[in-house]
Amino acid sequence: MKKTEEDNGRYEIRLSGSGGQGLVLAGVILAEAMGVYEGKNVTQTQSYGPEARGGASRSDIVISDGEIYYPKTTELDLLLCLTQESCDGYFGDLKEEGLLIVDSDRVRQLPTQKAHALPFINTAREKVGTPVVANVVSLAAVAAISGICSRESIENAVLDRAPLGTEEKNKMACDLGFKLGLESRRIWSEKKIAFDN
Amino acid sequence: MKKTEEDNGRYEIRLSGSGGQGLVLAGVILAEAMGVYEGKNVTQTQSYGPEARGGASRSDIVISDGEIYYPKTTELDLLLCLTQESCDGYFGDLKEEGLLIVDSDRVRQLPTQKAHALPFINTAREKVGTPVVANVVSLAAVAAISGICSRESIENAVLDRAPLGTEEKNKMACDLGFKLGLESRRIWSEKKIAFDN
Amino acid sequence: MVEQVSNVTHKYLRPKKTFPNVWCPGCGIGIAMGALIRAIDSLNFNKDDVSVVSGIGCTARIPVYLDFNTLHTTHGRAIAFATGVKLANPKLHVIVISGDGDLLAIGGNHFIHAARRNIDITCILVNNYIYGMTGGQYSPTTPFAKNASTAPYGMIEQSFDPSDLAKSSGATYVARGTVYHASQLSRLISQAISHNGFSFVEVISNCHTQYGRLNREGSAVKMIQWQKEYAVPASAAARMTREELEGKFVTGKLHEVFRPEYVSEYQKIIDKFNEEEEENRQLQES
Amino acid sequence: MVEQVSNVTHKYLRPKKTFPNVWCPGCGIGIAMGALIRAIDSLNFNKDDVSVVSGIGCTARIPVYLDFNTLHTTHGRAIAFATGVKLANPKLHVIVISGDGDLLAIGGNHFIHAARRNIDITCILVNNYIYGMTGGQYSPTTPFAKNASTAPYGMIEQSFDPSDLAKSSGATYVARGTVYHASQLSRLISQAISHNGFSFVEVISNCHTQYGRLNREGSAVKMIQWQKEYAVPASAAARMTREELEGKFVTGKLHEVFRPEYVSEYQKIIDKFNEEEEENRQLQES
Amino acid sequence: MAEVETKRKKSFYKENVPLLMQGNEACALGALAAGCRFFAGYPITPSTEIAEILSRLLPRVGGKFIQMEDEIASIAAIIGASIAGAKAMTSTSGPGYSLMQENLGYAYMAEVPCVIVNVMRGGPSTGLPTKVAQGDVMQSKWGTHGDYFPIVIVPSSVKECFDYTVKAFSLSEEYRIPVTVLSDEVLGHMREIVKLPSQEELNIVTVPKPYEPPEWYKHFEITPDFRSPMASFGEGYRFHLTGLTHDEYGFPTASKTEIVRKLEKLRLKTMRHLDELTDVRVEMMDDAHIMIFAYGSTARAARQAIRMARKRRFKVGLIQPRIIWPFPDQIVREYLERVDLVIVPELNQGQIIREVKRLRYRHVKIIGLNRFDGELITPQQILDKLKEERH
Amino acid sequence: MAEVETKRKKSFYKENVPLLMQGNEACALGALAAGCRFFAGYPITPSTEIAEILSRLLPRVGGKFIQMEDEIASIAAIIGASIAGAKAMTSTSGPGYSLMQENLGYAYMAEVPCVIVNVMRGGPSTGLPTKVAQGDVMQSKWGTHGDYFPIVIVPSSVKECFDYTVKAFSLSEEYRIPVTVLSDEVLGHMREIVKLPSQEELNIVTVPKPYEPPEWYKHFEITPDFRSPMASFGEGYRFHLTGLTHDEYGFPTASKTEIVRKLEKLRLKTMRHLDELTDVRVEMMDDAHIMIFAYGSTARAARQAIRMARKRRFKVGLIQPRIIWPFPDQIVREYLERVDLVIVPELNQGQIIREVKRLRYRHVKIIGLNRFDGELITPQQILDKLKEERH
Amino acid sequence: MADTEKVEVKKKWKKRSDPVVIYKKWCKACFICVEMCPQKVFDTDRDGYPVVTRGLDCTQCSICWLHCPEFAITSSEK
Amino acid sequence: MADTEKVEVKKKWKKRSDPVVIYKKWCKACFICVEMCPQKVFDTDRDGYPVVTRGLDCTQCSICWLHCPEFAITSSEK
Ligand SMILES: Cc1ncc(C[n+]2csc(CCOP(=O)(O)OP(=O)(O)O)c2C)c(N)n1
Ligand SMILES: Cc1ncc(C[n+]2csc(CCOP(=O)(O)OP(=O)(O)O)c2C)c(N)n1
Ligand code: SF4
Ligand code: SF4
Ligand code: SF4
Ligand code: SF4
Ligand code: SF4
Ligand code: SF4
Ligand SMILES: [Mg+2]
Ligand SMILES: [Mg+2]
Repeated sequence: MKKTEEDNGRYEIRLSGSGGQGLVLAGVILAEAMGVYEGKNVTQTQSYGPEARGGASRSDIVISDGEIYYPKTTELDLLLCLTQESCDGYFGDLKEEGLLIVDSDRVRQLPTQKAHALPFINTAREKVGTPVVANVVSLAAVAAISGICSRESIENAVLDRAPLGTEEKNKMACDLGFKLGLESRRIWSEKKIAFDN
Repeated sequence: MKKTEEDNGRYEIRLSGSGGQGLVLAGVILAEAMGVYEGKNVTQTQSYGPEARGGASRSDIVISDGEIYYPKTTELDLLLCLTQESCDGYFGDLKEEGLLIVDSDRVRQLPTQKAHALPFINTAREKVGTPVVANVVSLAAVAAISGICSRESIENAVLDRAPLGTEEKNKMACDLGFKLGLESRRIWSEKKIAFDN
Repeated sequence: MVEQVSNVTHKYLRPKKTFPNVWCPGCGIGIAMGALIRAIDSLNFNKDDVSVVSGIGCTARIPVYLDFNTLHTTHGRAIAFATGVKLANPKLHVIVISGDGDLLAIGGNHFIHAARRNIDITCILVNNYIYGMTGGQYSPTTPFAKNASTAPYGMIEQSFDPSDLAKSSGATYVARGTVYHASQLSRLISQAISHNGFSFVEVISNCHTQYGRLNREGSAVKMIQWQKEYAVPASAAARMTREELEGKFVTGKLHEVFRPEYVSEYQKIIDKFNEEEEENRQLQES
Repeated sequence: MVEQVSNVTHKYLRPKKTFPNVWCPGCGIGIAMGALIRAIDSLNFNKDDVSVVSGIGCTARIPVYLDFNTLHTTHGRAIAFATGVKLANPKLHVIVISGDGDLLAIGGNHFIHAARRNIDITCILVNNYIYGMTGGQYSPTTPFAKNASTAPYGMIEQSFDPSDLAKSSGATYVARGTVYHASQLSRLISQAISHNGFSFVEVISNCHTQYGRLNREGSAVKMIQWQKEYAVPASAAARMTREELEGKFVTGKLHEVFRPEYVSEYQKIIDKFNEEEEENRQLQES
Repeated sequence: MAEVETKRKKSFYKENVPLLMQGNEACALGALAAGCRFFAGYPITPSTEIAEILSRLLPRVGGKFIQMEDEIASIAAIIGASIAGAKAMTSTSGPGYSLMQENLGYAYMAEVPCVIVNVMRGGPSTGLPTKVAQGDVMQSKWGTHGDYFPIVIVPSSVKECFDYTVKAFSLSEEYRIPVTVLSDEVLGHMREIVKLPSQEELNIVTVPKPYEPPEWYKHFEITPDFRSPMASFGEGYRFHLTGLTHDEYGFPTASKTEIVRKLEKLRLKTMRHLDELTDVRVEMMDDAHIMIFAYGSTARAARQAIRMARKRRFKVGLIQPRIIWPFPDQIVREYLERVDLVIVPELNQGQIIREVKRLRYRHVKIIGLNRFDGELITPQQILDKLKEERH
Repeated sequence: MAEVETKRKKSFYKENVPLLMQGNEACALGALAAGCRFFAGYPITPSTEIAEILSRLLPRVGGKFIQMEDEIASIAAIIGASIAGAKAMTSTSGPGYSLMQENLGYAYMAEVPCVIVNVMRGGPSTGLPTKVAQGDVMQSKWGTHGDYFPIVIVPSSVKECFDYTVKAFSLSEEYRIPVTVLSDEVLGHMREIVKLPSQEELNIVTVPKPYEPPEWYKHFEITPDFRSPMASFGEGYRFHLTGLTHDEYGFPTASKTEIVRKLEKLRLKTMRHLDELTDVRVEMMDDAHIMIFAYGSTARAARQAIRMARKRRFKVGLIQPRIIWPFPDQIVREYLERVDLVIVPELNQGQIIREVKRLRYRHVKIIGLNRFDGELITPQQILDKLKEERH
Repeated sequence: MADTEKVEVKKKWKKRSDPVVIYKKWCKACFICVEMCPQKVFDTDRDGYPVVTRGLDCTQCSICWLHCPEFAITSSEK
Repeated sequence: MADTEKVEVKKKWKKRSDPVVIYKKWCKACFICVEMCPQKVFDTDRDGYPVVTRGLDCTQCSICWLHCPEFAITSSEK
C-alpha cells in the first residue's frame, strides 16, 4: 500500500458483478475487516436505485491510514469482477498499475494480461458445495493478492456476519480463497519479473 | 374638498358603529357613488376577522381626484359614528379640522362641540318604518354635510344595491338623510361663524 | 336524569380566558362543549389527565376555553397530533374535537387511519354540514342539492355518512347525538371516552349563520328544534324500514366491538423486552 | 373464455420504452397490467381517449409502459390529478392505478373523497399488502401480526378492507379480483370502466420480494397459487357463514348502485346556462 | 328571479366602465378574461372570495369549478386539468400554499402551466388569518425541494390584481410553468375603481399546439429558446408525464447528460428570458440618492412616501418590481451603483432585503423597515425612517 | 433465537470501539443516544433505514415508533409527542419534507422541540430518488409560510451524522425549536468507521421544567435570553397551544404589541445566540487568498481538493459550516475581507452561494461549482475550477 | 294532591330569588332558553335579553342551562 | 373416440412449430408459466429459462400468457 502525504495512503477497491452474487455484503465485510480489525479508516459505498435492481452490482471500499476526505472512489487500486459485463464496464476506472482480479469462468475476455483470473464461483460450488459463498472466496483472494488485510481479519469479519450454522462453510471459503489468492500472487509476481525484464 | 399636490385632493372617511348596522355596505355604496357616478378614484377598506364578528364595525373610504397611493386612511377628514363606543375609539383618528357626524341618540358624550349630532336611527325607524335603512339615512347625511357627493350619485348608488322591492324605502331614507344633513350643515355653518367670531 | 350541571361546567372553564366566546349567538358548538364538559366530569378524571385537541374551524375553537391540556393545531391534523400525544403519554385521556370540514375534508385521511389503527382516542365531530368559520362553503357532509357559498347552484356531490365511514374504517365505538338531545349527548361522549379503542361521536349541530342563512332554515332555535324531528333513536330505527328512515338520522350508540388497541399492543412489545432484560439480569446475577 | 390476447397486449405497449420492465421476476403487477390492457381492448376504446394515472410505487410504474395518455404523479395524489384530467376533458376514460400504500396510506383522503363525489373515474388498487418499492414497510392492508421491515415484531395495527371502505365512502361499483384469476380480472376491470360513476377494483397481488420474504411465504408462483385457495367467489360467499369466511377474501363484483355522477351533474349546470343564453338570444332576435 | 339572474349574467364582465371591486374579485375576473376554465380550490381566509366568485361564474362560460378535499388535491387537480387542456388556477393563503409545495414542484418538473394566487396573511402557521403580511415572498421562490426557477408576481392595486392575473396566465403558458400571484389580505379585500379592458386590449398568450405528427412529438423538447409547443391529453399525442427526472419524451432517465439537460432547461427557460421577465416600475430615480425598494401593498405607501419626502427635498425614488421572481438583478444592480442608501420596507422581518444585499458590490447602506403586526406600513413610517437615516 | 436477540440487543450501542455503520444508522443511534423516545415517519428513499432501525430499537428502550399514513401526519405526531414530553424525531427526503412544511411552521410558532432528518436526493419533485443532491438547503430556511428563523445542520460524515443528530436534539431543546438535519443520499448509505462516545462524553441538553407553580406558569414566557423552561402535557400545567399568534400564556391575541413581541421572539431566540449557533470548520485559511465554501458531502471533496491545490501552491482554504442556518455571517464576512476568490461547490444549481454573495461589500469574485446529475462533485473538479480561475 | 302541594310549598319557600340566573355579560340573546323552556319561565327585556318572569313555574328541568351555548345560565337551586 | 382423434390430428398438423413462443430477452425466468401450465408443456433450459418441450400437449388454454408478468409469451396459433 503506497503512501503519499496527499492521499494518506489511500487505497480504493471495487467489488463488482451481478445482483445476487453477494458483493455488497462482501464489500461490507471487507470494510469491517479493514476498519474494525485492522484499525484503518474506511468508507464503503454502493450503487442504489433502479440499476441496483437485478443487473449490475458494485461495492466500493476506500481504505486509508489517515482521514478519508473524499469518500467515493476516483481511481481504483483494485478491481474485482465476477461478470464479463462488470469487467467491461469498470476496467476503465482502474489505475494503470492497479490490480484486476476476475472470475476465470465468467470473464473470458480480459482487457489486460496483468490480471488474476481465478475460478471463484466454481471453487465455491465444487469445493464448498454452494455457489453462495463465492463472494467470500473472492474476498479472501482479494485480501491475499493485495496484501492489504490479514487472513485473520478477513476471517473474523466473515464470521461476524455469517448466519448461524454457516460458519464452517464460510471458514472453508475463506481458506480456499486465501489459498487461491496467495498462489496467484506468487505466480503473478514471477510473471511480473518476467514482464519487467 | 381641499386639494394639494401632495395628496391629489385626498379625502378620508370612516363610517363606524356596531356589526349589523350595515356600515360596510354603506361604505361600499359611498365608494360606488364617488367612483362610478362622480368619476373619482376611491379605495374602500374594512376590518375583517374576529373583531369583525359582532362588536365594532367600520368601513373606510379614501377619495381622490388623482391616483390614490396609500389605500388606507391615515387622518380622517370625516368620521361617522353610530355608537358611543366607535366614537370613543375613533375620534382620535380625526383631523383637527375634520367633520364628526354622530347619531344623536346613541352618542351622548361628544368629544367635541363641533359635531353634527343627528337622529339617524330614530328617523329610519320612525319615518321609514325600519331601522335597517339607518345606514342609508346617515350615508345621505354624510354626503350632504361634507358636500363631496351629489344627491343623485348617492341615490343611484343606493338603488343599484337595493334588493328588489326595497327601492322605495331606500329612496325615502336617502331623502330624509339628505334633508337632515343639509339642515345640519346650515346650522353648523352659522355656528361656525359664531365660533369664528 | 337531571344533573348538577349549571355550576359544573364553570369548574372546567379557563380562568384566564374571557367570555363571551367567539361563536355566533345561538351556535350549537357551545352546547356541544357543555356536553363534553359534563361527560368528562361524570368520569371523575383529574383535569391534568385530560387532553383536548382540535384543528381549525369554529368547532376547533373549543379547546381554548377548557382548563385541560389543550392543543389547537393546524387545519385537519388534530388526530395526527393527538396520536403523538397519546403515544408519548398514554395515561392522558385524549379527545379530539373537530368540525366536518376539519375532520372529514382536509383531515379525512388521519380520521380513517386512526380508526383503522384502533388507537385509544375519542373523536368528536360537530357536524353542522358546512364550513362555518370561512363563511359557508360546502363540506363533505353538505347534503345533495343544498346551497353553499361555493355551491351557488346547489350541491352536486354526494355526502359522507360520517358514522358509517368511521365504522368501516375500523372505529370500535360509534355513536351519534344532537345538541338538541344534550343530556343524551354527554352520556354518549362519556361512553365513548370510556371505550378502549378508537371511539367516534358525531354531534348534529346548527350553523344558522352560514348553512341556515344560505338554505333558509331559520334561526338557531328553529334549527336546533328541527333536530328533534329528524332524529330516530337507534332502538326505534332497528324496527323501521329503509323508506321510513329516509331523510332521518339515527341517534344513540350505533356500533361497539372490541379489537386489539394500538397503545396496549405496543406496550406488550415493550414489556416483552423489559421482561427479557430482567431475566438476563437475574441470570447474570445468579 | 379463451381470448386472443397474446398479441393484443403488445398493441398497447409503448414503442419507445424498452422491456423487460422494472418489476422483480414474477411480480404480479405485470399480470395486473395485462388484465388492464385486455379490459381496455375489450371495450374498443380509441387509445387517445384513455388516460391512465398513477402515483408512486412499483404498481405506479404501470403507466409508463402503456401507449395511452399517461400520467405518473406524486405519491398518493393520482386520484386528485385524475379528477382534474376528467373534469377538463370528460371524454377521456380516466383510470387510476395504485398500490396499497399509494392509494390507501398517503392517498387515502383523495380516495374516499373521489368515491364520495361519485366522479366517473375507475380506480384499480394492486394490493400486495406492503410497500414494495421502498423495501417492505407495512401498509394499511398488512394483516395483523404479519411482519414488515418497520414491523419487526409483527404488525400491531388493524388493516383496512379496501373494498368495504370504498363502498362506505360512496363508490358505486366495487369489485375484487386476483392476479391468479386473470381473465375474471379483465372482466371486472372492463365492467368497472363501463360503470358511470366512481368504480373500484381491488386486485390481490404478490410481492414475494418484500412481503413474501419477510413472511416466508415463498416464491412468486407459490404466492399466486395461494390466491386460489383463499378466494371465494361472491356468489359462494353469499351462502357462507362469517366463520367460514374468516381469513378468506371474496372475489367478483361486490357492489353496484347508481347515484348522480359528478361530471354529468356539473354538465347540467353548464347546460342550463347555455339554454338560458340561447333563450335570451332568441328573445332579442325576435 | 330568472330575469335577475340573466341580468347578472350579462353583467359580470363590463368593459371600460368604472367598477368598484375587491382585489379578489379582480383576480377572479382576470382569470376568466385570460381564458381560465378550471378552478380547484379549498377555502381559506383571505382568499375565499376568489373561489366563491368562480364557483358562480365558471359554469356560465362553460368552465368547471370544484372544491377539493384540501389544498394538495386542489393543486393536483389544476395540474391534471391543465394537462388535459384547460387553463387552470387555484387560490389560497399561507397554510394552503405550504401544503401545495410538493405538487407545485411537480408542476415545475413536468412543466405544466397553471396559476396559483396566494393571498398572504400573517404567519407563520395559522398566525393572523385576517391580517395582512408579506411573509411568503421567499417561500414562493424556495418552498419546494430541489432546484427550480419560479415566476412570481406581486400586484399592488385592484387593477393590477386583474392585469397581473391575466399576465400570470400568459407567462404560465409561454414558459410552461406554474406562476404564483402574491396578493395580500389588504389587496384581496380592498375595493377600488377599475375599468376592465376590452378583449382586444388584453394580451392573452396561449401555448401553441405542436405542428408535428405524434410520432415526432417530444413533449419536453429542448428548443433553442427553451419554450416549446404543448399537446394536451386526448389530442392524439399520448405522451407520458412524470415527476421523475426525464428525457425529452417524458420517460424517466438515468443518463447523466439527459438529467443535466432537463434540469438546466428548468433554469434557462426563465433565466435566459430575464428581459421579458423584468417588470419594474421605476419612479423618481433619475436624480435619486436614496432608493426605496418596495413591492405589493407596501409599494403603495412608498409611492406616497417618496412624494412626501421629495417635498422635504430628499432625493428619493422608488423601485417597485411587479415580477419579483426572477428577481430584477439587472435594474437593481444598476441603481445600486448610483445611490448610497436603500430602504426596503416589507411586511415581514426582512426577506427581499437579502436579495438587494446580494447585488451589492460596494458600500451602500441597505436597511429594512419591517412591520409584522398585521397592519400596513404607512407613508409616514417610511418618511420617518428616511429622516432617521438622514437626520 | 432468543439468545441471538439478546446478544443483538446488548450490542446496539457499543461505546468506543470501531464500528462500521451507515449514515442513516448513525442518525438513528444518535437519536437514541440523545434520548429520543418517539419516532413517527413515513418511508422514503433514501431515508428509510432510519425508520427501520428505530422500529427495531425504540421499543427496547421503552420508546415508541409509529409509521403514520403520510409525512404530514408524521410531523404532526412528533410535535404532539414532544408536547406530551417525549424527545421526538422524524426522517424523510425532499417530497416528504415539502409535505411537512405546514406543520413545521406550526412547530416554529408553538416553539415545540423536535428533530427532522432530511436525507436529500435529487429534485425537484420525485426527481432522482436514489441519487445524491443538496437541493433542499434554501427550502430548509424558507419552506413554510411566514417569518421564522430555523436551525439547520449539515453533517459531512457518518460520525457527524451521529454527533450532529445528538446536537440537533440539544439545540432543539435549548431553543425550543424544530431542528432539521440535512443529510444526503451518499452520507445516508455510505458506511464509515465510527466510535460511539460514552454517555458521559455526550453533551445532552434537555429543556428544564418550570419551577414555578402552574398558576404563574407562562408556556411562552419571553425571558431576557429568549429561552425558557417548558412543561409538558400531563404535568399539571394545563397550558394551551395554538398556531394562531399568541400571548405568553399561549392564548390567541389581537394586540399589536403582543403580536410583535411573539414574532420578534421567534427571531431573537436564534439571532441573539449566533455565537452558540455558529459551528464552522475552518481549514488552511490563515494565508489563503482563495476560499472554498462547502458543506455536507461536498465538503469532503473540498477537503481533499484544498490539499491537492496546496501541493500546487494555491493559497486556498476551506470554510465548512456544520450549522448552515442561521448562516455564519460573521465568519464569512471576515474572510471575505481577506480573499479575492471564493468557490462555492454545491450539488444544486446555486443556492448557498447567494448567501455568500449577500455578505460581500467589495469586489470579491464569488463563483459556483454546480453539479446536479446525481453524483458527488469530485476533488478534481474543484481543483480544475480553481485552475481555470487562476490559469 | 297533598304531595304536589308539599312540593309547591317547598318551591315557594326556596324561590325567594330566581330559580335560574342569567349572567347577562355572557348572554348573547339567542333565545334558546326562552324558546326551549317548557314552562315559559322567560320573557325578553327591553334590550332583547332573556329575563326570568315566571320563576315560580320553573321545574329545574335543566333544559335551559344544558342548551345555553354561552354557559350564561346557572341554577340557584342546584 | 373419433372426435378426439380428429382433434389430435389437427393439432399435430398445426403444431409444426411451438404452440407458444417465449421471447427470452423479456423473460425473467420467474417460472410462473412453467408451474401454472396445466399440461406441463415447459421445461427449464440450462440457463434457467423456460423452454417448450411438450408442445403437442398444449391446449391453448392461455394460462401461461395471461400470467406472464413480462408479456414474454405469445401464442403462435391465436
Ligand atoms: C390548510 C388550511 N386550509 C384552509 C384553512 C381555512 N379554514 C379554516 S376553518 C375551515 C373550515 C371549517 O369548517 P369546519 O371544519 O366544518 O368547522 P366549522 O367552522 O364549521 O365548525 C377552513 C377551510 C386553514 N385554516 N388551513
Ligand atoms: C411524499 C412521498 N413519500 C414517500 C415516498 C416514498 N415511496 C415511494 S413508493 C412508496 C410506497 C409504495 O407502496 P405501494 O403504494 O403499496 O406500492 P407498491 O410498491 O407496493 O406497488 C413510498 C412510501 C414518496 N415517493 N413520496
Ligand atoms: S359561523 Fe356557524 S358554526 Fe361558526 S360560530 Fe357562527 S353559527 Fe357557529
Ligand atoms: S418489490 Fe414487490 S411489488 Fe415491487 S416489483 Fe418487486 S415483487 Fe413486485
Ligand atoms: S340561551 Fe344563553 S345566550 Fe341564549 S338567550 Fe338564553 S341565556 Fe342568553
Ligand atoms: S330549568 Fe327548565 S323550567 Fe326552569 S327555566 Fe330552565 S328550562 Fe325553564
Ligand atoms: S412467466 Fe414469463 S417471465 Fe416468467 S418464466 Fe414464463 S416466460 Fe419467463
Ligand atoms: S396455453 Fe395453456 S397448455 Fe399451452 S403452454 Fe400455455 S398454459 Fe400450457
Ligand atoms: Mg362545519
Ligand atoms: Mg403495495
